[in-house]
Amino acid sequence: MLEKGKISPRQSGELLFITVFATSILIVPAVTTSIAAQDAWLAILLSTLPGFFLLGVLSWLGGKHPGQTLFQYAETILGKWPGKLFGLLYVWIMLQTAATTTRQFSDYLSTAFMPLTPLSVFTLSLIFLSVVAVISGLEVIARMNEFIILLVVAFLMLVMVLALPNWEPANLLPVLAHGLVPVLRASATPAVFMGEVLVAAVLLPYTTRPQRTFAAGAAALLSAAFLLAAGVVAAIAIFGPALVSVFRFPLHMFVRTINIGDILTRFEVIVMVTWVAGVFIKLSVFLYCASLGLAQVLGLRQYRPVVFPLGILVAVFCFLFFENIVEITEGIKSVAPKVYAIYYLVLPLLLVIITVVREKIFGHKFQAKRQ
Amino acid sequence: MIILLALLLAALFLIAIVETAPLVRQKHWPELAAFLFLWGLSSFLAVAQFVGVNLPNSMRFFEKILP
Amino acid sequence: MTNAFSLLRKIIRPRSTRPAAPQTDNEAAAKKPENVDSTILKERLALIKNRLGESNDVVIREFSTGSTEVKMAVLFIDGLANKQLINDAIIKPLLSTTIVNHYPEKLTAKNAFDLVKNNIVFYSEISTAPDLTQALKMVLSGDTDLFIDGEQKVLVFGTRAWEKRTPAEPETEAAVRGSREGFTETMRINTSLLRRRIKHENLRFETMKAGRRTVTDVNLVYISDIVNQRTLEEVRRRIAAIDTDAILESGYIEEYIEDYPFSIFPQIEHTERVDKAAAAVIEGRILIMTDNTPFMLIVPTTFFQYISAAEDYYERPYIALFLRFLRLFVLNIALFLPAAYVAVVTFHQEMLPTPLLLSIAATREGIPFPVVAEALVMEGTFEVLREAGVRLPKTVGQAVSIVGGLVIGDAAIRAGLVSPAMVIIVATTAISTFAIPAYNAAVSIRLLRFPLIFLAGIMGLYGLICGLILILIHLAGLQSFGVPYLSPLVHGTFSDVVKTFTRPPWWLFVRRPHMLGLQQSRRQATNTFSRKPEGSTRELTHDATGEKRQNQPGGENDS
Amino acid sequence: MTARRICAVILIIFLLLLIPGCWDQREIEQLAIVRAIAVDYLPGRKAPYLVTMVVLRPADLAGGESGGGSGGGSQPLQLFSGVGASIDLAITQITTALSRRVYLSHAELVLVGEELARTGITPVLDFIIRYPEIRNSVYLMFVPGRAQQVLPVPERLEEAVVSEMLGLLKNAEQIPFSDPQRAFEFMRVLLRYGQEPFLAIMQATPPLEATLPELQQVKESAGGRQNGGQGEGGGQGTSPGGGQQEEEKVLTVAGTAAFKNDKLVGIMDARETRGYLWFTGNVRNAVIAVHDPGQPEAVISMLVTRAQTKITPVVKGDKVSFRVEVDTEGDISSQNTTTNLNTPEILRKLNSAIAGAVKVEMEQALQKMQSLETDLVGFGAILGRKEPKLFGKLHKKWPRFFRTLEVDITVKANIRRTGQQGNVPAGYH
Repeated sequence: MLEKGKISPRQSGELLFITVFATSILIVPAVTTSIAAQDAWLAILLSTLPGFFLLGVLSWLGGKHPGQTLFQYAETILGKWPGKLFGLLYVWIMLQTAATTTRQFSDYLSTAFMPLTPLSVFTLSLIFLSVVAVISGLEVIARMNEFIILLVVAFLMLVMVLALPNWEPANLLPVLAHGLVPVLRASATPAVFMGEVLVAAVLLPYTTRPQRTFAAGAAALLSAAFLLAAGVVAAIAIFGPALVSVFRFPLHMFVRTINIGDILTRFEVIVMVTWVAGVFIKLSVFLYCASLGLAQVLGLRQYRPVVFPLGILVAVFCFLFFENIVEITEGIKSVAPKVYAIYYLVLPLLLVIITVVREKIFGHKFQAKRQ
Repeated sequence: MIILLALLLAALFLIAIVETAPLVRQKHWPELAAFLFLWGLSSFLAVAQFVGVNLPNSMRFFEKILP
Repeated sequence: MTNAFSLLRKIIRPRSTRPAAPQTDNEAAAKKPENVDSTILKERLALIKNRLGESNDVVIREFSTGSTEVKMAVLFIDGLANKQLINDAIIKPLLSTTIVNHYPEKLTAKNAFDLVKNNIVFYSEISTAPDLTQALKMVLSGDTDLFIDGEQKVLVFGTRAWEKRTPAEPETEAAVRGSREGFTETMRINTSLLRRRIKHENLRFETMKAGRRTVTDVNLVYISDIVNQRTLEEVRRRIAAIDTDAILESGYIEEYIEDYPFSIFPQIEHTERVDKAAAAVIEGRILIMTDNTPFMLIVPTTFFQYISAAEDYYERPYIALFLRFLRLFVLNIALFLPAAYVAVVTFHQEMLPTPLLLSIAATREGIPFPVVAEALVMEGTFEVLREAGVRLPKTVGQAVSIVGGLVIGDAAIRAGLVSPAMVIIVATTAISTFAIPAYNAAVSIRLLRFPLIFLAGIMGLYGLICGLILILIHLAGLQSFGVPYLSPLVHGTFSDVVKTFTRPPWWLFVRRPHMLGLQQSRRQATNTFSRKPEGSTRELTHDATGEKRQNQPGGENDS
Repeated sequence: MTARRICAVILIIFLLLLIPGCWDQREIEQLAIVRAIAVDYLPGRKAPYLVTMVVLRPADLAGGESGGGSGGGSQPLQLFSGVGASIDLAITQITTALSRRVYLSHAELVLVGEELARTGITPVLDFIIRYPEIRNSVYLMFVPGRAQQVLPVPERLEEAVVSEMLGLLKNAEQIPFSDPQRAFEFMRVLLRYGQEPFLAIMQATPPLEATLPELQQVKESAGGRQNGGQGEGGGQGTSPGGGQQEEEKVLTVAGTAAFKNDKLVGIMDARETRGYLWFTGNVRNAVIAVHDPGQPEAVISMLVTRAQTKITPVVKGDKVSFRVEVDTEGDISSQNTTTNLNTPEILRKLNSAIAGAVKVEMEQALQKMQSLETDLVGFGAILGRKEPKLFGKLHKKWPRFFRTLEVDITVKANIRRTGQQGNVPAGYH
């Protein structure tokens, strides 16, 4: 086995949570609010549905192939070479997601805090940290995450509570003024992030009680969606939907409004710092999944050698994929949902269909022995 | 610019040295091959990106093929 | 003089048990083969003189006794053995004709050994060494050998009695409340101190030896029906694997057996306090006692043990809770404060409240160095001052702190070389460092401060968090004897977490730490808090009617 | 193995970071800490935006009183002005005359001049959102005339004029004559359909001593005496002294500048502002004076301690009207009459008198708003929340619709307490 460590279901749930939550809180509020206005929170809650679907599919497949990751059972189901191609597709999307994540966050840092610092400083340092973490193994990432998740969630909660005096709840009304259509349209973007529970396909076999992972993942997804929705609700209540969709990073603006007695104020930097930690975990998870997947596709005995090159690739993609911040946000609005729909919905469904067809029609048995 | 390029190359080679040494010691040849291939690819891309060569952007590709 | 020799002797002993061990010294290799098995006393004594050399603390007393004039010799090391006892209990009866001739059998060369052992000598602790080598080893530990001409076996008397320190209050881990006894350098005293506290039959002292030349006794102390056997096995394996010439302090052992030798964090806790060691043993940890040092090692160790002090368990739980959080806070201050100050003042001035910003800016006016340099220099200066103060005698040390802290600090501020704000920051950090109970953990933190200041100076809080993440990656990867270093926060159960960050009342301390994987986790019944009497508390002193019990004979309710 | 690897890589990262240096680093003592910005529009110029920044000199603050010296006011702050085709261009121009780096994170006040407000303050808002340093929680204030002019006004209670201004704002939030807006509050109203934004007015006005004719004489004689005491050349001394007195101004925060979209359309005075504030229920510490029902020549006043306003749209077919219900409570704060307040009927009468006064105030404010066609209260927004479909049809022409909007105001006043005094003792009169 490539990975000897084991994580608990709780840890894997926490990893899924941070994976979904870390960057979505940056990007999603503005994008969803620009389409669904004050109903953005509803769009976010709706967007968990594809996430649940994916999680269900992955758990089902994982249950059929205990001890195997997506990359391994793809080969079992599809055959050796198609399976490897399939695996490479997923390695690709994971690298792409890692690159997008890094770029989004670096752009945020650059826009809001250090406009003069070259972007490469942020991307390279983040990727470097992730590479070190990935080399240290899944257990280490999961343990770190137990600290970092506390930090991220606690600070977000704190910020939302402190901003309460600035709320104007009337901004959230009327509910569903324009019907359900804009809400559905707006839920496409958060769905891209909710679909990131895809990494459960890799974490599942390394969890101590795999059958519990669905519950943990579902809890993670739900809590991420609720927190995200709470963030959006807070932003809308403070700024009104029109202003939120104007902002590039509404949560950042939102933290800036906090002023309690001239003392509890000006802590957007601290919030930024906690987000760095969250994004670092997310990046590590994706880099880990990509590295492990690639190692499994190539049939290597250890995944460590591919981590560094993949890290460099992520750095290259960071600069290659996006010219500017507009491409990122517009891409996430229009192109990304379609691309990710293929990876998160179509391809997993394909695996399920082929499994069912082979089992029911050709009488294969996929109940593999536990490794 | 030249200094930065030199630094980049130095970093890339340092990574290569650090990673290959244990692989050679353990005689993990497939891993070594995979590493060298990936390392070559990513280093090439990184240097090309740094020098300013226009590389194909897969995002554009997605934008084209998707409705 | 002899005292000093004996101490040295006690520490450095030739190791001859391992014939297969590679001889590192050329003198040993140059020796010609000896007839170790010779039973002729003269030859033996010559051999001994040859082995031990002309050391003046080696005492050999030859005599012959009995009507058959059996030749004997007593060998001991002056200073390690109790001379008085040897005179009174060994030599005197052997030379006294009334005693020797009192027995019906005559003392001859043949029966001398048994007769001396069983009848003549007035001594409680007698053992038999099969050969000369063994006997010599025991002499070097302070025992006394009795050689009898023509006898292969050697009588060994346990006469170990060297100058020892009495248990004193440990200086490094002082506590307001709690036992004042600390370990000493003598293993036997230490074992007795522990045995006095834990009188259970399952307390084990398992002896191992380490160090080729020092042949240091290393005791593993544990309670056999609590300890995690796999951890114990691992500790045994690691100590047995130590192959070095000298173990002079437990720090040597610590470095030989810790999991990650290059880590900056101490992975094995040490203590001088007997009560703390006893608590660790009862909790299921393993105590590693090393001879000649009062510092005992405790394994496995987790990071958060460094925020607890022995006193937490003696004072009221609220105090302990408060102190633990205070220490946690102080730990963060000690690690981050200067770096955070540098980051905020050079990168994130928006974080400061305006009046504070203005006053810092005002004091920074005209300071020639950037804040990073100022911070690094000031922290460096502080480290120098601290080091100077530690090494000097106490009286001079105070002078150093006055000159360093007050004179230089004040002069530097007046001369406009450093800003007062920086002095405040450095002083706060310094004090915080001293508030961390464990010295070795505090040192790691002090070391980490510098790279963090550096990172903060380059990239502000972003750099600081990058540094923090690096530290966290390292910490999360660490293990101490199979227990993750960050336990129980990353690995343990909820109750472990609670027990680490608070100190529950003793009657709620139902289970031992889960993370250690012990044989028996329950330490008491679920709730032993039953001191509250049934009904009203007044009943203890008064009748139910409320009247004072006067007519009843006193004493019944006095409790 | 891992340790060696990590060491090597840390080395790389440090090298990478060290060579290019520190980019966003700025030493704290090299900052020009801007506390307030005044933005004006100079029409007819190519570079119309005039930006004046109030920069603090920390060295002076540290030195305490020694910082003074220039022009009577001992202020450790300096004014820097620049013009440009946009606000940031104007700031760029300022930097050419500045020995330090402009630092805007601690700006707490943006003053908008009248001319700029008339041409539209979007550029200011854009600057506030886009510029990374400036915060969206800065106070946005309107200044009649040129905004720059209020900056040199000498402070009176605080140590610097910006602190004085901020103090005024903080205080203004407690009294019902203006409602200082933070930038994000202004923007969220600006972007809301069916509501128009407003700003509080800050202006430099001559002090009361200068305006009241009776006081004028007293003041002059006092000034004359002072002059006589100070300088020997009385003839020379009087005329500059008189000139100074003409220039003497104090800062006030009162009144509201009403906007339509981002443009100024009119100004409501302090009284009208209070009338408007009744609509928002944001009236605290207001003192309402009414004629005593028993002795109409003198007044009794009530201190408002609580006010609650409920606005409900009434839709009848195509006709939209609004019902405004104000419920207020308060204590008697003064009485210049001898009426016995210990009778419930008197209190009832007083209640209705106060309610009437409030209603009149509100109606006047509403009339003013309607005449300006600017819906500061947000009737449209309220309608939009209740009847989104109907408002969807209306919102394009809402300002004109608002002009003739029917609003039914009912006020309920309740005097709960009469202060420490129950009744005026007969012996007083």
